[in-house]
Amino acid sequence: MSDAGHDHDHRHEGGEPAPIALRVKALESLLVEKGYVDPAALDAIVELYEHRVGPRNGARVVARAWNDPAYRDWLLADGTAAVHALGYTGRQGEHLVAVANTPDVHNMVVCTLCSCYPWPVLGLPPVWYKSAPYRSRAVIEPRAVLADFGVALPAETTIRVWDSTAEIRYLVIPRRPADTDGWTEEALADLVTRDSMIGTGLARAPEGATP
Amino acid sequence: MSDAGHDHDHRHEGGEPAPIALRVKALESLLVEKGYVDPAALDAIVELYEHRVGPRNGARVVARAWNDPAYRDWLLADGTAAVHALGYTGRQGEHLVAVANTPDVHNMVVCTLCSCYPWPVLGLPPVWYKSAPYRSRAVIEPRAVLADFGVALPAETTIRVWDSTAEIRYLVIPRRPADTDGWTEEALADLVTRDSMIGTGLARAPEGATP
Amino acid sequence: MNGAQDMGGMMGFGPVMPEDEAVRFHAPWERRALALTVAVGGGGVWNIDASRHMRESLHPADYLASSYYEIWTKGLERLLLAHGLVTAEELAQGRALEAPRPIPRVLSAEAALAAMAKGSSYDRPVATPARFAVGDRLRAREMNPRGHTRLPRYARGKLGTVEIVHGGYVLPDTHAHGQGENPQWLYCVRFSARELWGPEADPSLAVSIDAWESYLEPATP
Amino acid sequence: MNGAQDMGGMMGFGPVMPEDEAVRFHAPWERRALALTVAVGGGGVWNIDASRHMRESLHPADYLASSYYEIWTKGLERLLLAHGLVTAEELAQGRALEAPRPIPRVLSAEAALAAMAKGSSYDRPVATPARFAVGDRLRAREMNPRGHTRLPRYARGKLGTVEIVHGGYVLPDTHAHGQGENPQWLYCVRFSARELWGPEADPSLAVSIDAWESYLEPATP
Repeated sequence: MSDAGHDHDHRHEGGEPAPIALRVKALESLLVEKGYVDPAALDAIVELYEHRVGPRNGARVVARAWNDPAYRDWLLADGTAAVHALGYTGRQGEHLVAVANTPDVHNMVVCTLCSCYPWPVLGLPPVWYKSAPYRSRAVIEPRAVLADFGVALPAETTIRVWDSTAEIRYLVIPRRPADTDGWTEEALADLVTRDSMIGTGLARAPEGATP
Repeated sequence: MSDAGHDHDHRHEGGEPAPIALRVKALESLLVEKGYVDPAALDAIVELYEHRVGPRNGARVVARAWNDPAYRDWLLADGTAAVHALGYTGRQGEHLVAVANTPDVHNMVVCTLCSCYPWPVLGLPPVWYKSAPYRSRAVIEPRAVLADFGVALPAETTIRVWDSTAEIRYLVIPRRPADTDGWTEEALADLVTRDSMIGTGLARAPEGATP
Repeated sequence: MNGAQDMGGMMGFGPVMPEDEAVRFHAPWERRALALTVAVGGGGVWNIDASRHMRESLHPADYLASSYYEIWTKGLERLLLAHGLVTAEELAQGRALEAPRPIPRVLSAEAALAAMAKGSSYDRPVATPARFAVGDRLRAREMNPRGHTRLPRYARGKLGTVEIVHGGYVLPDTHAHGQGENPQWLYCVRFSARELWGPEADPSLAVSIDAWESYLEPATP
Repeated sequence: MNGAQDMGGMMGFGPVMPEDEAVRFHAPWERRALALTVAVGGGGVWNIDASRHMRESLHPADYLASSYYEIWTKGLERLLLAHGLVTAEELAQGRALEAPRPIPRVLSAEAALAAMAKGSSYDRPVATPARFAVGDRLRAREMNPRGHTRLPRYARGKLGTVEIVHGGYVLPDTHAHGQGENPQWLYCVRFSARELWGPEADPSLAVSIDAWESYLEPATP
């Protein structure tokens, strides 16, 4: 490791570190040539997380919880079982805890130490979730972080931040928007944003509704 | 401030930040042209700290303390007055405390928060003193830092680290080497290294002496 | 280790930049960095705790100047080097110069998808009963290990309350270093922000961490 | 602020690299960076605490990737910008595009040398008696101000013993922000390494900081 903190491992023309795109390309070529990875597996992994596993999964969990009190109770009592029962299993979702927002308590999830995030229900974490501003500030000034998302909560609302320091992954159940009585799960799921399940946002109000 | 943490203030050809040498040169030209600094003052400051103020000052303080018990007592009781009395006054040496190594206690000085250092007696701090490795490690693993300097102390020696968090500057009085009875102050001063007055080294043993 | 990864409570990084949830990647190389990290990790040469430790071992200036997929890439390169699977020269050239070493498995597309769908459970039975119960007051230990740990600095030495007893889980502190799974009871411990950050902190805020039993001691020892 | 400057106890930066004491500078620009910082600082537009705060306000990745004279240079540029003495365009071009603003003084060579030889004392009378005495046990407060402070994170919340009562000194926490000198009693407070770092720490180690009275509270409140 260098004294100045730069990364000197990879030099290309001019002695500068290789741009990351070239570096990753070289790494892939090397690992494929060495036989450590199968290119088809790489493509399959990309396709899976780019197109199939994403926050719409979590939205369906939340919508179910909004519409089905028994499911909601189960989800809060045993998040792992209740989420897996809907088919959302897999890497980074082996152990799940769901936490529900109420009029008094707003939940927010962070991983200050790295990028832990419930992939099977939310997909890959957004870049800001893994960034220093979010990781550093969520545990000390979450209201200022919420302001960056345009969210302002009453001063008397308890903010409950969950730092994912182990293999437990947390899913926020946002509050159900008003004026959605009788909505189907599918319609409700459209109101559930990714950010609302991290706790940096709220569920969307129905169009035309007063927020 | 940028998200990626790079410094984007100064662009030159190609959009890269200007190398620091060019940046300082541009800064000097600008400030001189604006009349905020007198180039003669810049030269005088450089000359002062490159050639006149340095660790030989501190070495003479230490040598005096080794040879003159009354001075040593004064130095330990009122470091500021005793050092200023030898003519070593000025910036970053306004408030001085001297701490003496003994067979039982080894002192070491750091500034974890920036680069505080007793200029009038030691000159400008060495680059390692201002570096992250020293600042981070001196307060948690000083023996490992000492090992980087080739210094090993008995396990039972107390290590006493002084973190210069205020305007008080600390000067270590190293232990007087054996076999120097009757030496002049001038001869003794030659045994006093800069590092021994920071506490990352010991005073030199006389040539030919068993260490 | 007290590396750059342990950033809870740090200041000076600027605002959080929200982003539309439809965005998955910002450049094609990010797709490949993800897939390589996951696929090689699935090869079974190292575990997830070892890979986290390698990432946090990056020089702090490098860690903080890198995007997270860059951190993954640099961590992956270092793991490959540390395990002798590639050489620095091979990385620089992007082609094989030596014969490969055997690794436990190379995932096919089908196997990769199966592994992703299955995941890897980290819960393990623990023979001894849990030392703490929900509602117990306890203190996170002051500890500063040079190796991997998941106890963030901001919680060390602080008084909290057990909120959830999760069960037994693999201990990252040993698992990251090839010293075994050593499962321990894992607790969700809640702290008031005033306990963590002092009397000026937001009085409406509470923060929890998940902490293994050896990270914790009774509030009054 | 909990910026990158507060690095006591961090890990991952590598070894310390000793250097011969005859070395003063590593490049010509370092001489000029030193002289500019000192000379412009002598102009009286800002004080030393404000300049320290500007340096620690650099983005942490930038701070940690910069040498100390680079940090000084970047801090100086920002101070000049913040006080309206230069514009970003002027810095980029390295020449004046607008008329200068008046500053309290421009040091001649003679005045600079006189200022260096004199220094600036920071001790000030404090009207109230010192709250603590040598030997008193006390606790450094848990505090995480967004502005400048000189209480390092590693000492916060920790129990220590007063070793020296230095006298009254200008308080950097307000002085850095143009909120006055507010002199307070300043103490040298000694902590055992075990108190700071936990039971695994070197039992032979003690660390002290200099702490203003408002950083401290009695051991048992």
